[in-house]
Amino acid sequence: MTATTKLNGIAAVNAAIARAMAQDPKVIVLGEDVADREGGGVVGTTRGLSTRFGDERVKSTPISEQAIIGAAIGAAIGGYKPVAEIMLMNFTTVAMDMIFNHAAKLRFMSGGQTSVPLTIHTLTGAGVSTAGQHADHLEAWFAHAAGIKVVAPSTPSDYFGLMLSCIDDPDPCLMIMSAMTLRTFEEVPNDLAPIPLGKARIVEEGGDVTIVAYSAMVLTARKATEALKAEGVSVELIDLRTVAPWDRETVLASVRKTGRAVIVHEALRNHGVGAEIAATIQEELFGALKAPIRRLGAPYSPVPFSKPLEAAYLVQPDDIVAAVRSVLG
Amino acid sequence: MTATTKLNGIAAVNAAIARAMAQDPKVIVLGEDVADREGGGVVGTTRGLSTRFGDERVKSTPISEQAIIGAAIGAAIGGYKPVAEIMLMNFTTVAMDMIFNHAAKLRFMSGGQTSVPLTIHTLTGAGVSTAGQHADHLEAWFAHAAGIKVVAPSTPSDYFGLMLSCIDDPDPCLMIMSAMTLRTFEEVPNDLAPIPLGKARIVEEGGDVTIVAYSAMVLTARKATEALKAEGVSVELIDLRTVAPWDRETVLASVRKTGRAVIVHEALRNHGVGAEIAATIQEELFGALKAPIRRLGAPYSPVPFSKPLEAAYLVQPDDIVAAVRSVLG
Amino acid sequence: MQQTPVSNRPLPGPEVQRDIYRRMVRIERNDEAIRRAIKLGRLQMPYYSARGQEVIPSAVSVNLNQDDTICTIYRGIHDMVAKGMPLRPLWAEIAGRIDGTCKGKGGPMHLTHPESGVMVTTGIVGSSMPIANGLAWAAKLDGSQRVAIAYFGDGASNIGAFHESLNLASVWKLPVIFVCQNNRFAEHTRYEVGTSVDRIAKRAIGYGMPGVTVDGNDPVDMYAAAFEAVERARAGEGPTLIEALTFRFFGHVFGDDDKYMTKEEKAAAMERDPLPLFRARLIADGIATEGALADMETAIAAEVDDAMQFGLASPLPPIDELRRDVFATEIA
Amino acid sequence: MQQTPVSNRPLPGPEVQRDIYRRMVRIERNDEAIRRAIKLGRLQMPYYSARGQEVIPSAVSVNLNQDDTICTIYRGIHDMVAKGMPLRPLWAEIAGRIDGTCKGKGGPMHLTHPESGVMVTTGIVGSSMPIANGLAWAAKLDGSQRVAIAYFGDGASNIGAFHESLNLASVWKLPVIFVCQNNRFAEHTRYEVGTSVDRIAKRAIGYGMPGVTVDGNDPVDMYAAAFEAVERARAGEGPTLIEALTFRFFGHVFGDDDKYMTKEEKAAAMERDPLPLFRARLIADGIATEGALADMETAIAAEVDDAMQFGLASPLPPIDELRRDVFATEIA
Ligand SMILES: Cc1ncc(C[n+]2csc(CCOP(=O)(O)OP(=O)(O)O)c2C)c(N)n1
Ligand SMILES: Cc1ncc(C[n+]2csc(CCOP(=O)(O)OP(=O)(O)O)c2C)c(N)n1
Ligand SMILES: [Mg+2]
Ligand SMILES: [Mg+2]
Repeated sequence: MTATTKLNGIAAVNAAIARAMAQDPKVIVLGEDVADREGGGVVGTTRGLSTRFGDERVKSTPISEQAIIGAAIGAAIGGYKPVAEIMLMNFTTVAMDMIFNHAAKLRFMSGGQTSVPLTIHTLTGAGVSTAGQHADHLEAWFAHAAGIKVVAPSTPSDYFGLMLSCIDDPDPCLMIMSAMTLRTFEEVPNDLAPIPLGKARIVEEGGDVTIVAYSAMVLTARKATEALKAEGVSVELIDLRTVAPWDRETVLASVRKTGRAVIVHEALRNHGVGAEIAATIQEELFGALKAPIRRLGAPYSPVPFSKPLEAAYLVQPDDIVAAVRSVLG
Repeated sequence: MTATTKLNGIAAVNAAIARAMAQDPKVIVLGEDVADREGGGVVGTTRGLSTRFGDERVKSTPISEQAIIGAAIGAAIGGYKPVAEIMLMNFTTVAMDMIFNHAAKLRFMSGGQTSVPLTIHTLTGAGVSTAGQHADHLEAWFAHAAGIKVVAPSTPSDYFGLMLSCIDDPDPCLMIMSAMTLRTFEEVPNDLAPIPLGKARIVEEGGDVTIVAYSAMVLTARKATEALKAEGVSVELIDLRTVAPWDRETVLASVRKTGRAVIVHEALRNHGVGAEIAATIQEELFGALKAPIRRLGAPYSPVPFSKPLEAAYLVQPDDIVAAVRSVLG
Repeated sequence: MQQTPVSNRPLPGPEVQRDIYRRMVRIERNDEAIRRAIKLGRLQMPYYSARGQEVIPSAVSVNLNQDDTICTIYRGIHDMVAKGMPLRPLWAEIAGRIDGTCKGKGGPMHLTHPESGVMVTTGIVGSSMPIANGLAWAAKLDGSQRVAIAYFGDGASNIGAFHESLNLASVWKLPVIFVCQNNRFAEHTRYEVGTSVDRIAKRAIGYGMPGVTVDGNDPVDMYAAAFEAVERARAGEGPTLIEALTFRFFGHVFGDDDKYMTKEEKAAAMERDPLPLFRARLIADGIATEGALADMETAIAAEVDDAMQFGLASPLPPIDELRRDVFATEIA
Repeated sequence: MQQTPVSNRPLPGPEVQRDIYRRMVRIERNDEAIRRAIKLGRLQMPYYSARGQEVIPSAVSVNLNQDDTICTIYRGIHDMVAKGMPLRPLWAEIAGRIDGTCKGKGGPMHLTHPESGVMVTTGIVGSSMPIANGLAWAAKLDGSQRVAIAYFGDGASNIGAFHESLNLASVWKLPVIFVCQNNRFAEHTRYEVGTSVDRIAKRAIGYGMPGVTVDGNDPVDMYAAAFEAVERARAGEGPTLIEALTFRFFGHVFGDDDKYMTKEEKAAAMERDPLPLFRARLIADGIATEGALADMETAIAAEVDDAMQFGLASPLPPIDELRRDVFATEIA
C-alpha cells in the first residue's frame, strides 16, 4: 500500500513543485512573494521551497510581471525549467506580450533551436467577493494562441499530477488554479504518477447525456449530476483537466454514445472554450446528435461584487440541471 | 447625385476621423507617429489631422502602449472621445491590462458613472512577410471580453462608416485594419452615413450555402464565391463587419434558408470566433441543418515567414470551395 | 531630486491644519468602523486598510478643488475620503448594495464617485497612473486649471506602467501629480527586495521631472510638497513625483499575520501613529483646543455610524443589474 | 551616472582594433548585399538596416565569448553578425529557405542561432530586455562567467519592459548589459518628442546601476564602455546600462523617405560614417596597412557573396513545417 498525504489543491501544487525540484536541479521558481522570507507565496503555493532548495532557485520578484515571465523565458532557453507564479490570472494581461509573442512562439520562430519549458501557475475564479479585476477566466485566450498548453484541474490529485506534467513538458504550460477548487482535501498518493496533458477524466459514467466541465465547474456539475441521478438521469461527466489541447477523443466517444452534450465553464459563455467544443462535436457527430449542444458560462458582464449578482454570474447546479433537462427534451 | 471620393481603407479611416473631428471638438487622436511632424501615422491613417486640427488634439506618443491606452481612457472619462492608434494588433498585448481590465470594465465597475467612448484602431494580417509577431488576428480575445466592441471591415466604405460609428459609440470599440484589405480603392460617398455596429452585410445572395466571413477573408470568400457560381452553386456571402457583438439575426436567417454554413476567418481556427458562430447556429437551428457547419481558419501555428508556408497558413479560395463542396455533399 | 529649502516651504495655515486633521479623523474612524464590521461578519470583502497613511491624502486634498481628480488603488479608501467622497454611498458600495456609488457592482476595490473627483479605483498595481495622465490631458484640453492625482504604492514603482506614465506626463507636460505612498512593503516584500534604488523620488531624474521624498506622516511636510506640486501643475509646468514615507498598520490585507516583519520594527513604526501626534501638535501649537477637536471627533463618529447604518440597510441590487452598464445600452 | 575618467579607460590593443574593424566590415558588406537583393526583388522582407551603427555591437562583441548570449531586435542583424553568426544560414533564413537558421520560419525579425549565442530576436519594442535577464540568471545559476547582452533602441527606453528589466537586473545583480543604440529616432519620432530625459543613461540612477553615455560611432570609446560593463558583470557586480549615440543611415525601414528630418541633419550625421573614419584611423595609427585591410575587405565581400548564393539557392521549406516546432512533438 502506497503512503498518501491529505492535501488541498495548494498543498498538492506545492508538493509537486517540491518533488520536481528534488528530482531535477534545473527546476527553479520565481514570482511575487514566493520565497519563505516573503511568506512562500500569498496563498502558500511555494511555501518551504526556498528554505529547502535555496534562495538562488526560489526567487521573490518585484511587482513586474513582464520581467517575471521574461526572466523565466530567458532561463528556459538557457536550459532551466522555471515555474513562475502570476498571482492572479487578470495580471497575465500585463505580461501578455511575454507569454503570447515570446514564450509560445520562440520554438517555432527559431525553427526548433530554442525551447521554453516554462510553467506558469495563476489563481482566479469568482465566488470570493474579489469583483471585477481579480476573478476572470481567460483560458480561451491562451487556447487561441498556438504554442502554449493550458491545464485547469479540479481536484488535489489532478493539481499534483498535472503540475508534474507541466513542469516536465518541453513547452510552455499555464496552470489555472480556481479559488473554489482549493478548499477541498483529498488523500493523494505520495508517489502519484504525472497525469498526462491532454487527457480528460471520466468522473461519472452514464448513458443519457454528456456533461463536459473543468476547473470549479466540475464541482458544480457534480452537484447537478447528483440531482439528476435522483431523477433517474444517467449522466456521463467529463472533467477535461487540460483545456488546450483538449481531449477530443474522450469527449467525442462519450457524445457518440449519449447523443447529447452540455458544456459548462466559469468563463464568459460567449467565445469561451465551450464554443470550440460544441463546434467540434457538431462537425464530427452531425447526424448522431439527439439534441442541440448546450453551453453554459458566465453572462456577458464583468465579474460583479455584490453577492447576489456574483451568485447569478456563476453557473449554478440548477442551471446545469435545467440545461440537461432541455436536451433530454 | 452625391459627390464621392476614391478611397482605400486607410484613406477612408482618415476621412472618417477627420469628419468626426470637424463635427465634434471632443474627438482627439493619439498614438505613435500620428502627428504630421512624425509623418501622420506609419501607414498614413492620421495624415493631415494635426495640421488641420492642431497639435493639442492630435498627439504623437512615446512607444508606450500602456500609457497610450491609459491616457485615452482618462481623457474618455474626462469627457473626450479619443481615437488611439496601436500600430499593430500584436502590440495590444502590452496594453491588455488597460484595454481589458480598465477600458472594457470601467462603466460596469462604476455602476454607470464613468464611460469610455474610446476607439482603438490597429493593423494586422498575414500575407506581407512580417512573420511571427506582426500579423496575428486576436479578435476572439476581445470578443471574449465583456464591454468592448470589435469591428473588422473589408471595404473602404465599411472602414469609413464603421469608423464613424466607433467614434460615436459611447463605449470602447476596437477596429481591426487588415493589411490585405487596404489596397483596393472604392468610390465612397462623401456624406456616407455611419454604418451601425453589429449589423452584417449580405455581399451576395444565394440559396445553397451560407458563407460567413469578415476582414480579409471576405475578399478570399468572394473569389471562392465566383468559382462556385461558375459551378452552379448559389452562395449567400455574409460580411459580418462587426465581430462583437455579431449579427446573429442575419446569420441565422441566412442559414435557416440555406441549411448549410461555412465560416471563414484569418485567425487560428481553434477557439476562433468561428467556433462561437458555429456553436450558436447548431444550437438555434438544430434539425434545420442539412450538413455540419464547417469552419476555416489558420492552422495551429504562429505566422510563418517563408512565402509558401505563409500561403499555406492563410485560408485560400480553394479551401473555401472545397469546404462548400463538402457540405453540399 | 529638487528639494525646496525647508525655510522657504509653504506652510499650512491654522485653518488648513485643522482641515487636514479633520480629514485624517474621518479616514481613521471610517477605517476602524470597516474593520469592526468585517470582524462582525457584517461586511464580506477583502480589505486593504490604509490605517497609518492618513496624512498623505489629507495633506494633498486640502490643496485640491472638488473638480480636481484622483485615480487610486485597492488601498485607497483613505484617498477617497480625503477627497470628499460621501460616506453613505461608500458604505452602501462596500456592502454591495444598490445605493452604493457603483450600485454594489464595483465593490471596495473599484469605488468611483466623479462628483467628488474620484474617477478610478483599480485593483491592478500601477494602473492608476496611465489613466490619471488622461484626466490631466482632458484638463489641459479643457483649458482648465484642474490637476489629476495618481496614488500608488512603493511596489507599484517597479511596474512598467509607472515608467510609461511618468515619461508621457513629462514629455506632454501634463498637470498630474504622482503620489507614491511608500509604506515599506509590497504585500509581503520588503522595499529593498523589490526596489533597486534607495529613494523612489530619484527615479524622477530619469523623466526630467521634479521628485521629492517627504515624511508622509508629517502633515506640514506633506502639505508643502503637495502645495508645490499642485502649483506647478496648475501653472502648466508639468508633473511631479512625490514619495511619501509612511507605514500601514494592518499589513497587506486585513487579517494578515505580518510574519514578514519583526515585532520591533512594527512597534517602532506604529509609535509614529500620525493621528495622536498631529492632534497633540495642534493643541500644543494653539491651533485647536482639546474641546474643539473632541467635538469634531464626535461629529465624525456620528457621521460614520450613520453611513454604516445607511449602507447596511440599503437593498441588494436586482439581478438584472448584470445586464446594465456593460454598455450604455442594456444587454438584451 | 558613473563615468570612468578618460585617462584610465581600457584601450583596445591593435589586434582587437583590427577585430572590431573586421566585424564592422562584415556587417556593412552584408547590409549592402541585403539592400541590393531587396532592390533586385531577390528578397521579400521588411528590412531595418543598421547601416551606421556598426561600431556598437562590434566593439561589444570583441569583449564576448562564443557562449555569452545576446537578445536583439528587428534592427539587429549587425548585432548577430558581430557576435559571429555565420552568414550562410543567415541568408537562407532571410530568404525563407530550409537551410536558414530557423528553417525559414522565423525570417529576418526572428533570426536565432544559439551556437553563436544569438538567443532571441524580437519584433516587439522592449522585449529583448526581460529575456536577457533570464539568460543572465541561467548563467549565474550555472556558476558560469557568462554574460547576457540586451540590445535595444532609444525609443525602447520608454516602454514598460525597459523599466521592469533594469529594476529586476539590479535587485538580482544579474550579469546582464543593457546596450541602448540611440540613433536619435524611434520610427519617425525624434528622440526628445518621446523621451523625457536628455540622456537615457541617467535612467540608470533610478535602478542603482552604473549608466554611461558613449559615442557609439567611436570604436575606442565604445570598447572601453563595453569592457568595463563585461568585467563588472563577470565579477558578479551586476548590470550596466550603456547608451551608445549613433545614427541609422537608411531610416526606419528600408524604403523610408526620411521626411521627418532635415536634409542637413541627415547629411551631417552621415559624414560621421564610422567605417571610413575607423579605417583611416587604423592606417594613420599604424595598426593596419591599406593592403591588409583591402585583403580583409575582399575576403569578406567573397564570404557575403557566397552566403547570398547559398541562401538564395537553398530549397523552400515543405508545408508540413507548419506543424513542426509549434511544440516539441509535431502537431498531428
Ligand atoms: C499587476 C499586479 N500584480 C500583482 C498584484 C497583486 N498585488 C496586489 S497589492 C500588491 C502589493 C502592492 O504594493 P505597493 O505598491 O507597495 O502598495 P501597498 O499595497 O503597499 O499600498 C500586489 C503585488 C496586482 N494587484 N497587480
Ligand atoms: C510594443 C511595440 N510598439 C510599437 C512597435 C512598432 N515599432 C517598431 S520599431 C519602432 C521604433 C523603435 O525605435 P527605437 O527603439 O529607437 O529603435 P530603432 O528602430 O531606432 O533601432 C516602433 C515604434 C513595436 N514593434 N512594438
Ligand atoms: Mg507598499
Ligand atoms: Mg532609435
